[in-house]
Amino acid sequence: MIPLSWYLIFAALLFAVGLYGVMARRNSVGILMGIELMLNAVNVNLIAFWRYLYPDRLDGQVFVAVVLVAAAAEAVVGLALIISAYRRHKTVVADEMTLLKG
Amino acid sequence: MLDHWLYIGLFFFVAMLLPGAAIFIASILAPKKPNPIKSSPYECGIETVGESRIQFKAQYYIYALVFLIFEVEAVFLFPWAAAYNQLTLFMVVEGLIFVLILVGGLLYAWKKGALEWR
Amino acid sequence: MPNFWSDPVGFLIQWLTNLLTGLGLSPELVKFLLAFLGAALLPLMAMLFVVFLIWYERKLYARMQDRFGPNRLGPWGIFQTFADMGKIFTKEIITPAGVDLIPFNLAPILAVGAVLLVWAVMPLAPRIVGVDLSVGLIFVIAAGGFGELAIMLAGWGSNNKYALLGGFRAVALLLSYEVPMVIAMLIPAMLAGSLNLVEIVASQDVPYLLLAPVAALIFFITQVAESGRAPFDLVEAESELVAGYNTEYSGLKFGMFYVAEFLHAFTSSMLFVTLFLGGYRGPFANEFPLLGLVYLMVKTFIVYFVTILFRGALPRFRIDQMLDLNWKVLTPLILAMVFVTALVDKIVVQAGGPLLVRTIVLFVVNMLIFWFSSKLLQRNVRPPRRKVSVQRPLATANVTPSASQGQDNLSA
Amino acid sequence: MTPLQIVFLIVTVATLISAVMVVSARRMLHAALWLILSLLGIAVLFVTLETSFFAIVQVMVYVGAIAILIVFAVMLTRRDIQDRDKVTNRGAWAAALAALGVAGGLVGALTGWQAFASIRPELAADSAAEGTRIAQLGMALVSPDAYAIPFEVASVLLIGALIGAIYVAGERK
Repeated sequence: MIPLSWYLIFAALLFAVGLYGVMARRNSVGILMGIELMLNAVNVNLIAFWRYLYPDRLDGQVFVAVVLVAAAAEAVVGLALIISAYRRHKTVVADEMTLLKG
Repeated sequence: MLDHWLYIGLFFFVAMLLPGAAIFIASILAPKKPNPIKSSPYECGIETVGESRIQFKAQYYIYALVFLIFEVEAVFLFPWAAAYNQLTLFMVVEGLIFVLILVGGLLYAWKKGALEWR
Repeated sequence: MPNFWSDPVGFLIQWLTNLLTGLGLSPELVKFLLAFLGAALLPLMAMLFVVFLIWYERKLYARMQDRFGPNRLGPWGIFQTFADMGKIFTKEIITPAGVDLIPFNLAPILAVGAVLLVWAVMPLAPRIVGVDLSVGLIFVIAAGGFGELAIMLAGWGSNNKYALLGGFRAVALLLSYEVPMVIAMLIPAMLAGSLNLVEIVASQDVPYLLLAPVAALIFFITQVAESGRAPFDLVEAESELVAGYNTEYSGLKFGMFYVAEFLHAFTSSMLFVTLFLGGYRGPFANEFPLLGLVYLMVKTFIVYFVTILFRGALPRFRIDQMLDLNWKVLTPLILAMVFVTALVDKIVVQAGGPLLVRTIVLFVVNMLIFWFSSKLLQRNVRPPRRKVSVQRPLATANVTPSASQGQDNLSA
Repeated sequence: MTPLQIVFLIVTVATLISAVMVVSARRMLHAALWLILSLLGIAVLFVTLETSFFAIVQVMVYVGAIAILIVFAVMLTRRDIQDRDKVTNRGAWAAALAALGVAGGLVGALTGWQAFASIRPELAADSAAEGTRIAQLGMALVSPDAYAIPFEVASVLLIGALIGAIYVAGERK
């Protein structure tokens, strides 16, 4: 049987990889992919906690479903923003979107 | 339950293996005589112009977006459907309100012209 | 030991287990081997079945076009497909310059694999099912996602404008039609109160075609569209897009897309039968599962026949028409059906109506909605094109050519 | 080692490798394909956690929809930096350090926790059947004394995302 720790360590590593992607990627679509990885790490944790610690309660599952909605909303709006920004500035590099700097 | 998934995993493996093996056998049987003209990208018989991986309009993205929203909605509705026989009328209505809110989104997209093919 | 006639698969499993453990293998290993055997047999049979399907469809399609179809090899040309197989296996597989190798080679495999996966959860007969998965219904949807992925990989990997354009269109189309398909699947799940395909079949004392005819119709249309057949074969509209996403594929790699298309059409007919026509159910099917298999096949072939009639009778839609049909007709209609079915069924059940009353009420309500929506459609449909009142003069040889007369003719 | 543990290790290693490829692949489309692979790996992990519903949902939503959306977005915004430029920005080293710090910190903090090494309990008899569990979830989502409010809020969030995205991405004349 797999102990809970394996899942938690895996999720922590996946989260770290996603975090690296978010911080280091230049392409904003790549940043979004990093965020997806992080959200998935969270989901693995939530399901693992549900299964190991509170198997008779539904909170964990509902939480995962809500994270799913958040991930979907984030992807939809984030990518729409990137496409819109690309159409105006012809770039998807996050560092080059300097609209707020003036 | 893990037995079920063992079966599905093996099934997935075989389902990928069968066409893969067929293609592998064919690639052994088939002749191989490549030449530059033959392996140039097809463009109605004339020479290839420009880069092949061209760019697309945003309309495709909008369809995918509406699809994604409805897919996530369906994910919530499937457990609701599975529990349908045990639900009271009030709970059924609550699930339908969930749908109704999203119908509003569909109507918005419609009115905004986002569903037109341009 | 189970009886062969009442539980053939159980009988075979028991027999093989006894045989293999008799040979001194450990029970775990035997279980694994049997699972592998089952997992290998079902897709293998499905693949071989395609050989027959291609012949059947070509023959039928030819009859609709007043031709004979394949008629040389063997009786009624039944071995034609084997000859074609022999040909396609020895065709050169061209890999064009600049392809993205992994997506390009993965796509045909994934296309077939995605369709085959559906067979893993399909109840073929009582007690004959690949795996009795509790989420079989959404497993089918998830497997369909791999098919879309395959098309996208093919379009991207090919390094060809037409392939990429075709792949994009195809994916946009498949995604769009997946919306009403998924929502139509909700209705059988709701009526059965389960996501398990086996339970959905088992609960169909009345075929759900009678309880939800509109949903069945919509599901049928979306399935035809998902399998990319005419009239929805924009996926490879050869008049516009050369051949769509599989332009650059040759030899057996193209053949795999071909196989995937035929298998998908058949599999989706089977899914339709499972969800709406009671699957394997029929008289004495429960006592003799093999009879159930026969019922399933007969029903599936009837539905498949109808899809071929569709293919033979209707011209291809334009892409804007297809997307309009999906987003402006099918999706609102199926959402309305979910509403009405959920509410009416709950009210009737809470009022204590028996199955017969439920069936009649739901059927009548469905028909009313269908009638109402068709009236609505007729009102909003584009008016028929105005006829040109004056007949155009035909070009005749004896008319003296003069500039003014020519202009008169044109303006008339 | 039980077979399940071996499967777990193979899948996690594959998932992590593809996750690393997601953040380091030069071409965005390849990154998207690696993302699909790692999402599939997570679906397998959900299977090992005995929730086929969420495994399937993972494939359906992430692979079938979000990944395809990302691929569409990649294709709509290409021509840009895919092949020629650097993949990472100037702060990549700092980012790598931060990521390592987070991973180390999380694992370090978790090892001190008493439930860290807990063993999986058996499921209660009534919820052992997956079908019942899904029905319970569906019931809880709409029953007023459970999660009815989050359920409706989720739909409001979805419609908000839909309207916002259409407004932002729609082509203006």
